[in-house]
Amino acid sequence: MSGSDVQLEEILIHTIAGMLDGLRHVAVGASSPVPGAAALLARARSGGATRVSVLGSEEHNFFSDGGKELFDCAGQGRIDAFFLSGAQIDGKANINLVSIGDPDLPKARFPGSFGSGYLYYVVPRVILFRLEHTRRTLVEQVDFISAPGFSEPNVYRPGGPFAMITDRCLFDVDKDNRRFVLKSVHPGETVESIAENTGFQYDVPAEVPTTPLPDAETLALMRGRIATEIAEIYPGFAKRVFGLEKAA
Amino acid sequence: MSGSDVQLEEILIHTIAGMLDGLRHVAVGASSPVPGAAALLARARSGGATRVSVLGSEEHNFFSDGGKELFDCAGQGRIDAFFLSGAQIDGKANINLVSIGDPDLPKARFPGSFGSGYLYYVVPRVILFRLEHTRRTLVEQVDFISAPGFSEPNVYRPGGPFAMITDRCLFDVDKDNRRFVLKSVHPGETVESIAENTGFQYDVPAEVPTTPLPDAETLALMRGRIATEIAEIYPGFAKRVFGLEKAA
Amino acid sequence: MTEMVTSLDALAARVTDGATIALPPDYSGCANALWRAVIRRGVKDLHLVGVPVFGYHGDLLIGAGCVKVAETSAVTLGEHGLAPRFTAAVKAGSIIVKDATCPAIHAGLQAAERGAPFSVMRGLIGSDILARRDDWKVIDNPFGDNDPVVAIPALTPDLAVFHAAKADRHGNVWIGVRRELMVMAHAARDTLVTVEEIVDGDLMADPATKAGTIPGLYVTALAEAKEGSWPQGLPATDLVADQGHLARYAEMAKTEDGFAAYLAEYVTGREAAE
Amino acid sequence: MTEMVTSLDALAARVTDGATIALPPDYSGCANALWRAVIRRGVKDLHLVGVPVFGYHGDLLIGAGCVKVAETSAVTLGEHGLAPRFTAAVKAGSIIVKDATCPAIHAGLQAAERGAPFSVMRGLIGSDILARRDDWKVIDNPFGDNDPVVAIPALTPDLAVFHAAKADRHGNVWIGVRRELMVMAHAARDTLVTVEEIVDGDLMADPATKAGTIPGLYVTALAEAKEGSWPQGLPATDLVADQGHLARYAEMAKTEDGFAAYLAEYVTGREAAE
Repeated sequence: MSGSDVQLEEILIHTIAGMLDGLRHVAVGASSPVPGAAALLARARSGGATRVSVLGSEEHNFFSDGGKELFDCAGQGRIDAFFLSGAQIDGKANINLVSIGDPDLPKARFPGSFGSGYLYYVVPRVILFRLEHTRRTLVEQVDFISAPGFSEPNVYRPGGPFAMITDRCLFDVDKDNRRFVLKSVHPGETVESIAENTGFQYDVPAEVPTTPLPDAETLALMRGRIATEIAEIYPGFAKRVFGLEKAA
Repeated sequence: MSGSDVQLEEILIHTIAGMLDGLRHVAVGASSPVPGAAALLARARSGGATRVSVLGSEEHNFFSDGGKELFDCAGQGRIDAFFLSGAQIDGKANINLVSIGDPDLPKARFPGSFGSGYLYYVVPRVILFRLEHTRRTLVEQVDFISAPGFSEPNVYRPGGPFAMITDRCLFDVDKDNRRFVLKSVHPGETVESIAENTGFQYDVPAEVPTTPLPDAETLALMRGRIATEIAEIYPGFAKRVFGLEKAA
Repeated sequence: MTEMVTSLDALAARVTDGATIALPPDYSGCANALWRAVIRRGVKDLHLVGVPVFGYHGDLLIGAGCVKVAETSAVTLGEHGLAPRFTAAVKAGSIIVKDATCPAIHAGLQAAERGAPFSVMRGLIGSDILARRDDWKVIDNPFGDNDPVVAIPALTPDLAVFHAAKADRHGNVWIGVRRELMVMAHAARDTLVTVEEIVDGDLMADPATKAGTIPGLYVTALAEAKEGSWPQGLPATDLVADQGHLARYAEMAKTEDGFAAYLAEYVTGREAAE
Repeated sequence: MTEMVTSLDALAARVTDGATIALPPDYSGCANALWRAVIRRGVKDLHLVGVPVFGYHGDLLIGAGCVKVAETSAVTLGEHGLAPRFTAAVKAGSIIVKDATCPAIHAGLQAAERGAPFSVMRGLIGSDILARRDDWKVIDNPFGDNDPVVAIPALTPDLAVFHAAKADRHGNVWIGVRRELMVMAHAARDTLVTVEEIVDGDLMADPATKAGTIPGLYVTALAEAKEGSWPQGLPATDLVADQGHLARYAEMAKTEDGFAAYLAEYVTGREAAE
């Protein structure tokens, strides 16, 4: 990996946090250390104005009405950003969290759609996040639509895909043309390497910059306060990326 | 009043309790001391098998999910009997808790329908209870239907009127013909005095007995344990009817 | 984040003309000190929503000329009888009443809480409540056969306003079993709360307290107001309703002059004290 | 009244073949000791409903051949990865999966809780979740204009089954903020609960405890089961998940033989201990 001693995770956290700055409330699902760290970074930079709910965390969970509250809260318009992934994601931003092949006799079966069949429709900024960027995961057409990327004009849909970030690049979303647009490539990647590893068609502008690295101040914040905060939720991640042991 | 030293309230409590015996769960609304005492009597006789929820009571309230729970509980089929009244009640068992005259510029306005627009439909045994039995209250046609006595066959209606008890008599409900049927007259009343004071048509069987008085055992239970229990909720009522002061 | 305000007037300033406001019943937590400040401001055209009924505070607001619409399942002073200013206003045709039945109010709020366009409910068919609500509709149950059911649109108040026992500095508000207050706060765009006491620490930190706490996420602004529900009581506290005062209100409010005297004595005249 | 039973087997006897059963997720209160007793009984054809997902206990029941239908938004062992017996059963076509999305499960349970025939919800349109659920329907929002919305029928489980920290002898069960357990109990016809401890007194008497308590009214039968959620933890207690054991489960359950060995060691072989 290039970019001196900056790690890929730090670039991702920095890039995602840039999409969260100024929001009132960011929710992060289970098993999402990078989005979680990005949300905590955005909160730190907001001086506390950005609220972060990390599902599965006792310390960062502001809910008291049971399992339904996250979805209610999103339906009320009180969640500005959320993260979704997919075993497959296709060029229409459809996501598949269910199965490969015939769903009744699948070749592979994943846990299931969780809340995606709702949250993808109602959260204004859904950031797609996939750390395996290959032709196996980013496909022409998903085998099962857990939630579609776009909807007919008469379907209530205040939410939808805002961007997709992978281990190789960042895509913007062109809502009018319902296509991904290559926004930047992470250090070490090229426009060509992205094309090689992507199974769907997308737009490529004339100029595709390299994804910016966090500046020294951001890195310091990330490796200090954010590392400590994320260690409470994801100690393994904090140790691996930031070399931090959770305090006993 | 006839019937030696038995009071009207005691006859009413005894009569109502007879309609509650064997039920699993009886709910009683606010400001309903006689139905409340009847429910507590049925509970005492059930050995605790009958559950009683008295709204507005801290001691006899088994709910923990806010104002909606009573209605949810009834909708789930978990409430077997409830009590409703009306400023007017008509011969079709329609009840009016809203107004007299044009509802937009009424001659009289009452508090409103409360939960009647739902509970009357879903609670199997709704006992109508009206302590003023006159042509002013028991009318040909109510001015405002808070809830109808009967519904079209395709309308979901597991509940409805089971009986009506007043200060003068007890009516049964003939569901097939959608009419009240005079069941018994309280001591001091006659078939004729009921006719004189009732504004709607109803059926009168060849034999109309006097409403039975509670036996000595029931009276003792009522004046002892039930009086004490009801005094926690309605101290004024317990004092007036049973001569009981609430313990400090 | 929840704004912590230090005066009732600052909180009252957020109650603007024409707002739709969810109100708890008398036995839940009524923000009466706040309502007195609102009346002193001279707010107009409020649309009150009783959850599912309201009492003294709504009657006071109606009498003071602050109310255009009363949407509720009932208005009552409980053992003190009919709500006199409500009754007078209805008979004079000076307010619009949208009569409801309790679970319909809850159904509308729950639809708003869920972000659903409407809830359906049983009951109501054949009633004049339904006949007079052109904002409710009868639809076919798609899972039934000729099975009509009433659709109640999401009820999204501009404001939920109530009084509670305690809050912390994060804006978390403890309401115990009075869950209708939580549904109100979830459903409303903004929520204004007065509390007996703002406590140190975090009400969400202890699992027992958390179970009865509305997260600050839903609380727009918060002020301390000692005995803020007076003359009503407050559940799960030592504050009980001042029945003598409520009886006096019921008596004085029977006439317009008597109500004016009540306002002068207990509302406009109380300004310095609150 | 709530029946207080003294053995898990007596409680397990109430779980009958073909029952539809609402299950909490791993992080809520899983009645795992009870499920082991149910597996020992050899119950068949259960219809599991994840509220809104399920994990270890559902996978165990599927592996043991107790399950016909899995209706859920997901099945996962969390950090231990895919649920191996669920995955194998789906690939073998030996269970029917009714895929959902979390708020649809909540919507169905809330309809049942409210006694409403269905709830409507946003989302879902255009998904294969919806395309494959012929028990859900798209209807027109009567308050909109060409505005489709999904109707989810009331989901009324035969049983809600979970483990909680404590209960009293009136059958009241304290669940704290795990309100999905309350919705499950309200929605289900019957509710079976195991608890760490049956306490003296009345959990409904203290307003703080009452706020997190399911009234006995909804609790059909109750038994004490110490560490009854093992190998899962239990919220608001000191019991944390036995991650070592769960990792061992995830490993052993990858193959049918390994799962059989797991059952023999930890389920059928545990009978004497429970």
